[in-house]
Amino acid sequence: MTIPRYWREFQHRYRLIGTKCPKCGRIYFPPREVCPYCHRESIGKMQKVEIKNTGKVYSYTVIHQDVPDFKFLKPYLFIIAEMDSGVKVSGQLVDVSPEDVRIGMPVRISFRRIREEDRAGIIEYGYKFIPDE
Amino acid sequence: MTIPRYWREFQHRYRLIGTKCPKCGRIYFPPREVCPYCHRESIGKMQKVEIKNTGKVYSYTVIHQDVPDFKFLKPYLFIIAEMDSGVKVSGQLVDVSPEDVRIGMPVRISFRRIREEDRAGIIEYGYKFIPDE
Amino acid sequence: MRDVYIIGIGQTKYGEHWEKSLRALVVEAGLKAIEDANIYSKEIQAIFGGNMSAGSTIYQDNIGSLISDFSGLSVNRIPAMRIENGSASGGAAVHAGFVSVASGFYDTVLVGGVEKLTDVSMEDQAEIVSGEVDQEWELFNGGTLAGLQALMARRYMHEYGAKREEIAMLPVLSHEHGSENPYAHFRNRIKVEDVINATMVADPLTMLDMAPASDGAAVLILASEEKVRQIKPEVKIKISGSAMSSDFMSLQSRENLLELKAVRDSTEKALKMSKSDIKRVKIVETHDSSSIMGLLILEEIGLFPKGKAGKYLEEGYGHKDSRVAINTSGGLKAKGHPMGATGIGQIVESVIQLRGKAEKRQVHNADMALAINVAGTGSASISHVLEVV
Amino acid sequence: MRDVYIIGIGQTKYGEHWEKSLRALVVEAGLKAIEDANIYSKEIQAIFGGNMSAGSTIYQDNIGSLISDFSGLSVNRIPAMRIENGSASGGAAVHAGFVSVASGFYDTVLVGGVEKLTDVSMEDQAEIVSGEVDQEWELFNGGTLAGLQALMARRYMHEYGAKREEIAMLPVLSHEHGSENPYAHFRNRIKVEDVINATMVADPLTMLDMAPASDGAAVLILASEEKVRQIKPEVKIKISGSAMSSDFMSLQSRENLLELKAVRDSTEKALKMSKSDIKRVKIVETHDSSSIMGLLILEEIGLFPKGKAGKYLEEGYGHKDSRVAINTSGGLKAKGHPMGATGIGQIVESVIQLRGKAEKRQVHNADMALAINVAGTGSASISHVLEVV
Ligand SMILES: [Zn+2]
Ligand SMILES: [Zn+2]
Repeated sequence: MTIPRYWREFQHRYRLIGTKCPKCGRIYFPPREVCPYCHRESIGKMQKVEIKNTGKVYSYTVIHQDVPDFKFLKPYLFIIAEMDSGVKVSGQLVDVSPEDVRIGMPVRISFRRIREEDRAGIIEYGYKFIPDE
Repeated sequence: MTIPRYWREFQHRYRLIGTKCPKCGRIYFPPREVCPYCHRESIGKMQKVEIKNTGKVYSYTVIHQDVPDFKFLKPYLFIIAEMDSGVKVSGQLVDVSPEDVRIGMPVRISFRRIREEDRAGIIEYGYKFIPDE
Repeated sequence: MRDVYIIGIGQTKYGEHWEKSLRALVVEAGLKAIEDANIYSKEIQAIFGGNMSAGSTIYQDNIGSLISDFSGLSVNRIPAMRIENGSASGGAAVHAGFVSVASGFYDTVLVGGVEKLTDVSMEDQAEIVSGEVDQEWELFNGGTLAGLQALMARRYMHEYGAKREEIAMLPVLSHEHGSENPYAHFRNRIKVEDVINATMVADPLTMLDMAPASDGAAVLILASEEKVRQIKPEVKIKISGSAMSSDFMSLQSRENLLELKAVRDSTEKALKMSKSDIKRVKIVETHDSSSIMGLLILEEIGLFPKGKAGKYLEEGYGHKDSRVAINTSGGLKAKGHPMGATGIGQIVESVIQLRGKAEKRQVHNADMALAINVAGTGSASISHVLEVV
Repeated sequence: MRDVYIIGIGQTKYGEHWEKSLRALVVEAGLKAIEDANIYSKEIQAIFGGNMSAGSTIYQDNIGSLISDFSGLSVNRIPAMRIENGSASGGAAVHAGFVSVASGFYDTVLVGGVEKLTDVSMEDQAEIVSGEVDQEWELFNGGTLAGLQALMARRYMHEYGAKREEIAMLPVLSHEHGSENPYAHFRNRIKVEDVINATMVADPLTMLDMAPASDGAAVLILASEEKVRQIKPEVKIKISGSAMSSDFMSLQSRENLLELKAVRDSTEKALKMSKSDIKRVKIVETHDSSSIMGLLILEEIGLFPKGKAGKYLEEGYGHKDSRVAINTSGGLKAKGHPMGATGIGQIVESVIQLRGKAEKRQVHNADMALAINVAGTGSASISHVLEVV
């Protein structure tokens, strides 16, 4: 990932910033400029919201692929969590061994290194899940 | 350029192999599986032909761009030549300084190194033009 | 709206074509289709080219021009556009071609799809194949296409109590059919244990749950009623339904991981257009980019109850001699998955079946087929209904 | 065939948008266009997205789904396909949208193009921009897009005896008009000497002959007659001609380097469709990816004699107050060249002019415009004729 691309979403990734539609109250992560359900009534009115960092495992997998940017992590746990604020968020789960992961397990979000060094030579940080007990 | 891509066209590049339509006699370089003018009558009948390596400069330029694969050559002469066998061929012109190049100048094709080392780490060879006098 | 027919088909073998370039593959399939249609190149009025990844694999864009030029068609000055919708690029190109003929704009068009993956390393392939998921919010965090589909598989087992063995039934079936398809990437038969015990890709999915990265091309010639009357094909095959739908791009954005809303919508619309319903369909090509995707699609279109597709396959449904034949081509799993060609190849297989030319894998009384081509984890879906008329 | 109208336009400023992603750009332009059309999102029945290089710049494919999703339209399940034809991706998307409405398939569609180039280094940009020339037989040997266009320029000077200064006239004109366009990448005026003395790119073409690599997006809402009757726009603007043509991909394959057969063909067809001719056109947007391309197009469409375009510009032709106004937007040179958006942005400018809203760059009595969008060195061309009716 190139530097502009990385920094652009840094805030959203670092503080887990999503958006909320003032019309219907739906929360979105990743952030959206427009609510798909209220559309015209939401344009220019979407509000930034910080997503509460706790949730539960909704589904999980252990990825064994040789993808260039993630080889150094291989194998790694990847999950979708249902956050307490209602949205789903996908990301890596760390600090736990695969056999201890269960659907429904409480997790929270933490800021971590995502990859060693990518094609542009930068070390990238973002959110990862950790067990929350 | 990856190794399969490079080797696949190696023969065509090394020996300047084009194709000839047996119906209308047109010669094509790069090679074609079908003659655009005779189409159905040429399918499966196109013949390989070696393009004679002599021709004349049809147009020329000196490229100063910072393109990753060609930076080490910068600036380099690039031409389209009208070959004696009728086809036009584009490629680099070497062994001459830009101020001595003229439209109509006789050139011939020679096998040379095209780039230092590309993204896949291979040194690639192909044809280049040289003055023919 | 006018009726649209398929008057020509052509395809390369799917697989690893080290010796052939992207352009060579699409030209090979294209010339076969033109010959099969028995038309002259001048009769073709437009080209719709399906391709996903040439920009990333060989740095080549402007693929429409490439196809037109090397198929020997650019001297006719016809429009040639590339359509890209990830793994559903081929189906989308067919839909675009269908719209252009159905609406009376053109009488004869060429729809050609191609993908060339063996020009890059296996590692790069895994990343390129994941080009259709959200790069910022899925792949950035390590969510590959296979990983995301594995999340669907795990949730499927959790919600429905489906067994791992049931999920493995689709690759087994696809390989059984694929073993009889000379154009298939893989022609070996496999067993449920083979699937489960193969190298893990993304738990619970193994190498044998996943469609391979294949090189290959597939081409159709579409024509209007008027054109078909001139051509007089032996078997008249009509595209009686064509529809395309979309859904949220990333899996996390969807309320229910196991609901493929785009698939349901495009299939309902295509069946409605063809004035038919799923019960009348004899042949289904499902998009088994992974076993779980293939199964979820079969359930979403109403062929099997939710969570039960694998069980039904265990009972023999889906076999070419059963009430509904699934993936007679071998599916994406065994026939292969050259993304830009995949959705077109599904229709090539359907035409072969409807023409009664599928030899050992021929379905009896094949008169209606349904092909479903999907992007990513379900962000886009294209459904086509084909009938002998 | 039904009439097709433009009821909404939207665009971002073109330029370097470090802080905005590809999706943010296209959503910004898309929402503007929907507001401008004064319709609800549910009224949009299909999306045609133009984009050239997202696969190479941000590894993102499946761009149709991306646009649909983040514009908030995927819950409507509408088809959303990406059209790619290199620098002509935008024009091709408009043509695809036109066909879908003209033919009666849809009543209201969104055509949106976007490119995001500043996410990669300048060096990588030069290579990515060259993605539309033949990678095996042009770029492999060092033939970049700029280099190939320089070969056309040199031959132009040789065959016609045109002076270097004449070629430089088009960038000068584009910058003059662009200086009045708030959406333009560059708003400075330049002189002939500036062009000639700028950093050499590919002799004889300098940095100021070449269009910049810009970020940007442009969106149109197309609608049928029926829809327009509901909307009742202040000024009714019709796409009275739309055509797309192709030519050999690589320059070496063409008999004559100075003949743009695709451009001539698409323009003749579009004008014929609009029952008009070049003499009636008041505004022309030419595809000046380089000065020479822009000039060759103006000659090919019959606006100026071969080899004389620069001379005519020297005499004042092309200025907004002359008989025919050229590149009132600033053209690709000054307005900018975000490839997927370029062809759509040309039409956005035409609509602004036809609506009489171009302020300081307004052309008097603007009632008909022609926009020409070209791929590479001429491998594909799309021409659109727009009229106030
Ligand atoms: Zn809302
Ligand atoms: Zn011939």
